[in-house]
Amino acid sequence: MTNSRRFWLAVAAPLGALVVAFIVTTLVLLLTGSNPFDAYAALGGAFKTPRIVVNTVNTATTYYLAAVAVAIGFKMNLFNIGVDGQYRLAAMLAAAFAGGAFMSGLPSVLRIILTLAAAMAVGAAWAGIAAFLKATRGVSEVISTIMLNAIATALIAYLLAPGRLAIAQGNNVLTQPITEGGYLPNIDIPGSSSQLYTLIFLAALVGLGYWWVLNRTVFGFSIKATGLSETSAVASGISVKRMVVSAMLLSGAIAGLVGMPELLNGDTHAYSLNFPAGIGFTGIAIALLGRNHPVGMVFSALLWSALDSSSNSLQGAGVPKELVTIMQGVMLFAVVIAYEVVRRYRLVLEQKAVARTLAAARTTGDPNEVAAR
Amino acid sequence: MAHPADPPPGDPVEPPPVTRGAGAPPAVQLTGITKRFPGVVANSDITFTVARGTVHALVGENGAGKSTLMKTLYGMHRPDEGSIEVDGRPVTFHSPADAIAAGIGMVHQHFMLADNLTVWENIVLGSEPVNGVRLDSRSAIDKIRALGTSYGLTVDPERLVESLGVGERQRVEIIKVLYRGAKILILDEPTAVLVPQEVDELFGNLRELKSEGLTIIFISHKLDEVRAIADEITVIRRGTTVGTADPKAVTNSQLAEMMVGSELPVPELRDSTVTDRVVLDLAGVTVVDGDGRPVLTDITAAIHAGEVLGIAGVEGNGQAELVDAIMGIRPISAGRVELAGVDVTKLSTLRRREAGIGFIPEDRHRQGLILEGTLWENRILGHQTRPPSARGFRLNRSGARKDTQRIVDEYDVRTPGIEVKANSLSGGNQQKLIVGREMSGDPVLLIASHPTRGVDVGAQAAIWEHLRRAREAGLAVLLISADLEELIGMSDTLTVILRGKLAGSYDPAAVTPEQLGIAMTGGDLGQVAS
Amino acid sequence: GSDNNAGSGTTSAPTSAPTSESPAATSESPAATSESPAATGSGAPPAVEMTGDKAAVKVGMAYDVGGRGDQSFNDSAARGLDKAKAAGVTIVNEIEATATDTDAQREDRLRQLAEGGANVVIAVGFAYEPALAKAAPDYPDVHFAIIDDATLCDPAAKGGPVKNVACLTFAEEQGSYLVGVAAALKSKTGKIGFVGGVNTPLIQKFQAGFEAGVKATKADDTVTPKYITEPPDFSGFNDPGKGETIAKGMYDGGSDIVYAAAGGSGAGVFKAAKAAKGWGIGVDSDQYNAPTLSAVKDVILTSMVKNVDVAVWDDIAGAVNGKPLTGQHVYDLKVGGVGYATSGGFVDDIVPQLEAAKAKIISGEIKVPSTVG
Amino acid sequence: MTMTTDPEPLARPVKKKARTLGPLAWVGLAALGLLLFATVRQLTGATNLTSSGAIQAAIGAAAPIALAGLSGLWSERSGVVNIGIEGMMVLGTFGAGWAGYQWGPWAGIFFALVCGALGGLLHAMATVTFGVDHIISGVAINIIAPGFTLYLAKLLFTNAPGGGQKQSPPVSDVYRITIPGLSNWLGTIEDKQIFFVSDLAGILRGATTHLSVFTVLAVLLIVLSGWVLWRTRFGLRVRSCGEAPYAAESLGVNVIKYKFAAVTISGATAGLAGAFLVVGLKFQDGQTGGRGYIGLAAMIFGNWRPGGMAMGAALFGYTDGMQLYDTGGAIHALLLILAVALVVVAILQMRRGHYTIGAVSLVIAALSAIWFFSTDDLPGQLVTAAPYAITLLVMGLASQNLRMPKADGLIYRKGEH
Ligand SMILES: Nc1ncnc2c1ncn2[C@@H]1O[C@H](COP(=O)(O)OP(=O)(O)OP(=O)(O)O)[C@@H](O)[C@H]1O
Ligand SMILES: Nc1ncnc2c1ncn2[C@@H]1O[C@H](COP(=O)(O)OP(=O)(O)OP(=O)(O)O)[C@@H](O)[C@H]1O
Ligand SMILES: [Mg+2]
Ligand SMILES: [Mg+2]
Repeated sequence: MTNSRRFWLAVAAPLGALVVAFIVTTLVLLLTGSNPFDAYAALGGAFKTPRIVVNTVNTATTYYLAAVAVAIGFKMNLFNIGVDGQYRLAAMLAAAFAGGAFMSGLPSVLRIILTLAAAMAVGAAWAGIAAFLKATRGVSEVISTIMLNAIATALIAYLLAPGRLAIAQGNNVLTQPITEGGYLPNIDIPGSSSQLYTLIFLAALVGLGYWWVLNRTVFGFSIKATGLSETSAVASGISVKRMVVSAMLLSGAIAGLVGMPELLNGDTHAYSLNFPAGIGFTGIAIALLGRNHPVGMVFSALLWSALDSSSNSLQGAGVPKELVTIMQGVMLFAVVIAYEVVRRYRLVLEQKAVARTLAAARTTGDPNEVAAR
Repeated sequence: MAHPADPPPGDPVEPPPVTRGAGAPPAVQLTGITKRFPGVVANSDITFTVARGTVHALVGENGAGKSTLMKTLYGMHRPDEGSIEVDGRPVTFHSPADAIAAGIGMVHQHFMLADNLTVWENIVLGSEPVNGVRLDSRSAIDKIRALGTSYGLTVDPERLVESLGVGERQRVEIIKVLYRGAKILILDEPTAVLVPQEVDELFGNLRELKSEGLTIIFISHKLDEVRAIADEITVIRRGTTVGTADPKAVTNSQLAEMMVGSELPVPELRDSTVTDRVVLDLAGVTVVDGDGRPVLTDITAAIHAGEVLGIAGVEGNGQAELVDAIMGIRPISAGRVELAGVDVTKLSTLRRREAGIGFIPEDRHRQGLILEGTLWENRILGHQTRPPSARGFRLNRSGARKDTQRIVDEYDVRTPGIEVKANSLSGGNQQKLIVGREMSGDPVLLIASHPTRGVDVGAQAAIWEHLRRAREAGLAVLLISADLEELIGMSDTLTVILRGKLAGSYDPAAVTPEQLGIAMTGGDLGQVAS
Repeated sequence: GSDNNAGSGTTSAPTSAPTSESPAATSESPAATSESPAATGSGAPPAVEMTGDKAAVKVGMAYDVGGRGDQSFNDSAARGLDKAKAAGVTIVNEIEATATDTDAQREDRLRQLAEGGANVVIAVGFAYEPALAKAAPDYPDVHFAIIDDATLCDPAAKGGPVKNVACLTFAEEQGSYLVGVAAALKSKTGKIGFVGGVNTPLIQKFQAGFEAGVKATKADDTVTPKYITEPPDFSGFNDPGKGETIAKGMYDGGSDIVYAAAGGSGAGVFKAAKAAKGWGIGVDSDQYNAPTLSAVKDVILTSMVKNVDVAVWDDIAGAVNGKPLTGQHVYDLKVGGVGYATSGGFVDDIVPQLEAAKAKIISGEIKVPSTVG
Repeated sequence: MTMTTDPEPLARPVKKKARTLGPLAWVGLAALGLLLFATVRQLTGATNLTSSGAIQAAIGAAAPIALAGLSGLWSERSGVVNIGIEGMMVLGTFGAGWAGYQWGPWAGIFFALVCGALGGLLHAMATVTFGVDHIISGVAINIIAPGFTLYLAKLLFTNAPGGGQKQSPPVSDVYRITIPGLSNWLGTIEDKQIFFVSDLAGILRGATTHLSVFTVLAVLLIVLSGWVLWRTRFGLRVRSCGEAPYAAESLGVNVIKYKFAAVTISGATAGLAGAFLVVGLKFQDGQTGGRGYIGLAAMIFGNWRPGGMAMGAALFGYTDGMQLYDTGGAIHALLLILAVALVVVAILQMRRGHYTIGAVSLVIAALSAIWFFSTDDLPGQLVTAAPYAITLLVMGLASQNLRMPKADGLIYRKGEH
């Protein structure tokens, strides 16, 4: 195959996906009686506003972290549905910890690092329960993490009460807000009332680390190998149990970071009833949409949060907000289907290529050699 | 060892005269079949004729395209070009269902069984007997038992397939075909996993089937077998037919010539290189299964540097457990494993591999490869912590790629390149890759479990040669094989494993395959014991 | 849901003309809708008339999670908006929230409304507090209002109260106190139940007032409180099935009256009440007249009415009349912001006691607790 | 989706110990269990441990979960992982609400079936026809279904009499069975609070009073599914698609056809699960509240078998139903039961030589005992977690030798083998 064709095949899938999604969405819009042009105008118009672009990027930061947390599990066939509970519990306890009086004495950098570390520790610990149960008792992590999500909710509800780890403020309850120096500054963006979250760099670091670990380290290789063939992995000296535990802990630790941008870069600097929930499940969708690939997930996270941020504008154009979620679901379908179609087309191409070289093959009498070129 | 020319023992029936051309149309007529896979032309313009009521052997080196051709005949995929005729009628198969309807049955090279279903469920699947809507398990089981007794293919229909040994699975596969009353049988390397007695049984059955007018297409890399059972032989090479041969006239070496253009390899060792340095020392090794029943009892054995210890045994007598115990894949309940004087009983599989154990597993798909991985990723497998695959905790991808290329060249792995996925290689070529991998990083002990199973003569020669060289260089080898000639030829010492115990050792120079076969099945022949 | 207006229409009836109140009368209640604000609560100032230039006022509304159709305060707010619309005020836009919302997304919602041409922006729910705190100052000539939160109008707040924000809060505990009195008077077993939708401080206010009302009336009556879910699991407001199970448990346990402060789950409570031949008490609007509950209306003893619609109306009217509300406005019994419904006539016989209690609360003689415990 | 849940993957497949107890043994076990509950009930006075009302609540809570689990069973037995049960349930709730309020509960149930089946069909098309990753498709369905139904709800219910933007008009209930004489008689016994006898009466009464025919239907459906999957040609072929699709293909089984059938049935069953929440009440946006996931968990809990799945659903349903229904200290009393049960587990495990597990159980037993005796009730927030915590605990202590269908979750491509 020529390089240009390679390139086109590479971009065909995403492009095709967008086209399909566009068509389906348009159909849905028409069916639901809202005017597609207004809708797309609103959609496009939204991103003329710098504020909305910034919000999109900020939300994407959170989503990306959640996606990576999920992807680590997927890479070895572990389905960590528990990212949701892990990040909420982590954010809540880390917030309470960071809001503690003793903190204000410490230097700012240390406070941030301690907070992040606490969050990762909590996330890892909560995921660790599932890991432990799987490694020692063979309990499916799908069940345990579903259960642990609910348990985390109850635990948070119990702890997030005045007299325990929270204070009341009007109709809200929140952990003791983090004081000056305990949270992070943001980056001013000209023309935007919202600022860019500094933890975006952490997310990039996590992404880079994820890619590097998976593709460049023995540990990452072992994870991928276990995911592809557990029996072969065992025969080649990879301890599956250890892999399960470490992958799950890692996933949980990253999950612990999910709430940090909102906590350390957001406005409230506390975990309250208003703290965004359900991002763990969004993370699953985004990881899948980005095919667990470090770069792919960057795009899927951006796409997802762009749709989220445009929700307000779309409602402005009279499009009911549930259409946004429908679009996201359709997008998910469209992308994977487009990829499958391209995959099949590529096979056909390869076979054609072989056929063409057949003549040459006859002369040398070795198709394998020819095909090798 | 048995001379190639001798007809194998227990062969009273004279094959009936082959009905060629005259009047009766051939049972199978493949014309100009071409089948391409991404990166490979598996069959190009193959023409292949099988007369009714004959056993027709199909031979060729690994990757020659035998399985592909048969899958085409069985309707598992459509040929890109060419036509199929059955009993003179042109047919197009859209699925195996069509082929089955046309009276064709196939036993695949790799088992096609559902582990978690019972034997009878596996057999009746697709043509189940029912009364009303309910499965009629009774009649199914009875029919299977009947088939079993009439063809000597005994296996308990009510057991779960996952609890069967390879030999039994093979039988289930054959019963599957017979159950459907196929008139044309395709057997893709059915004997690769059988011991001589089982092979003789099988051949007995085949002759019986033939005498009932069935047509059999038989694929094997064991040329003696081929010449013993076949009425006609077709040789294919690199996807095309190079000619047919008369088994009466042709010799093994001539066949080999046609297949690979090289001499027929003979498994034999040169003068002994056995030293007195013990490399592997097993003392009272005992392994129990999930229910606490012993599957390996008090195994005591030693392998010296430069020595090949051959273990003969009927499938499922503890070979797998022994290997697992040495590799540290499953815990041992008693005993000690020492490698080069170091007690490794407590060490993990990884540590043992690092200490110099190479491992050629019996089931390459299950334990040897990541089928979804590229060749170079498969090269790393088992060596992930060692150069050239790793630098400390980091992978050395370029190093791995380079070394993979070396293996592909040295071991003549037929592949479009090292970036292709392992599952697009033919069985034999996958095996060569594994052997190459396990030989690299100079191990002190090699556990070779059926190293040449399903491997063509050319590759066999290569693999044996590599074993010899390594042995001369002081490698200790534990050789487990169902191919008794290989076992006898390649071992310095021979022991038989029976029901999890080592049942006496034999002198490879003196023992014959038949005697060994008897010993393996529990018969007593103390006289040849050394 | 325009015919939902029926709710607030009747709330006033008992106070304005208690004796004349009868089931017959309520059946025409929809007719009363149009002047309903005027009729709210005795002691309430006559409903603000719109005298100014209606065309000059453009309203934008940001709902809380649940939005229109939540059978709770979002719906109630929507009623207020619909009335204003009926009165000729322009509605620029209405935007709903989602569970995964971040403060940034809520803020964006408010900004979009302001930038979309609204000069009156109403934020429904305390969740908007941080968002509003950031957004409001940037739009000095837009008038904002927030329901259920007072922090922004707290003079003690750093930087003082935000000038262009009105905080409209409700004394849910006072209304709940009254229905508590009614429950105690009507209960034969002396056992009374409270079903909260989701365990948040806001719903706890209902519980606190209700318990106080019961205890004050019959000291040895007992109230069994129970919540369906814990935040952030808000399904407790939409799970009539669980509502029914809980209520059934209470009735089987001897309770004969259950107060359902559980949004959509209330339907399940009333179903259980009907099955157990007990009473249920509705919430937020006069649920006796809620079309969705017509099948069980005859077991709805009364409802604790929270006139969010009145607050919304007042806010818009104020703007129309050129004197927009600012600072905190507590909608309590005194101003008829909360109250009890008499539709169905089931409490007619105890209206005097209820009115007495009401008077005491208004006079300050009774202090109703707003927190549990 | 996780591919192996076997703690030691390489263990040579050994014939599983025949854990099939005879009917008598089961009765014996049940009696012992009841004895334990009766004792604790006596000690703590937490009547709801065995009261008829609690049992009814438990049944009500368990039924939809069991149906969701059954949905998972059908699809995963054919080799298609179905994480989209939740979404298909949502579709079911809508169908039930829409048809239910107009033409009665049975019409609702039928349309729930249809809507669910459509969801299943979509899943089948994506996973089987297009070879999409099963989890992706399931997740996508979980995202689309609520949005779609909510949209339709606004369209169809807002102006329907008694409807709203997020809920349908009420749907009447199906017939409820009460065996008159028996029920009352058992009732009188139950009220007597006689040790063991009243407990037994309570349970029996719970199961024979106000019992929805829909529940009966659900139970029958589970039994029927088991029979179809393990005793009929259709079932064998479905299972073969989940275990070894290429083997099935090589025997001429039309794998795609059977996968489609099974996944569609799975969707229909999920739809029924949704209908269960609607019948007698109404469609309400967000009504399913994660029951689909719990159903999936119950199915895995039951090792991909109907019986085990039903047990898992029952366990969860009992604790959840009671947690909701109870206003006394039943959940608190459950701590004591837990402690005793754990001690028994510990003894059994130790006798089998698993000392660590035994020790762990003992520790947890001690903790829950301490917790029980040092408090006289549990904070409400934690009570809501009881069903989840107990399920998790049981999973952890029951030795798990899960065996999912071998080709479950693997993408099947015709002729590519
Ligand atoms: N987080 C990241 N940040 C920056 N660049 C990245 C990141 N992840 C991937 N890349 C770039 O994208 C390329 C493709 O990523 P990928 O993980 O596929 O590497 P790869 O070399 O293809 O590994 P493999 O062969 O295992 O797929 C990488 O080679 C790397 O250059
Ligand atoms: N599904 C497939 N996709 C791509 N290539 C394939 C596929 N199946 C077979 N091949 C290629 O086709 C060629 C013939 O394979 P085939 O299995 O027919 O060889 P064979 O004669 O059966 O070899 P062996 O004796 O080892 O079984 C090989 O080069 C193999 O790599
Ligand atoms: Mg890559
Ligand atoms: Mg082959």
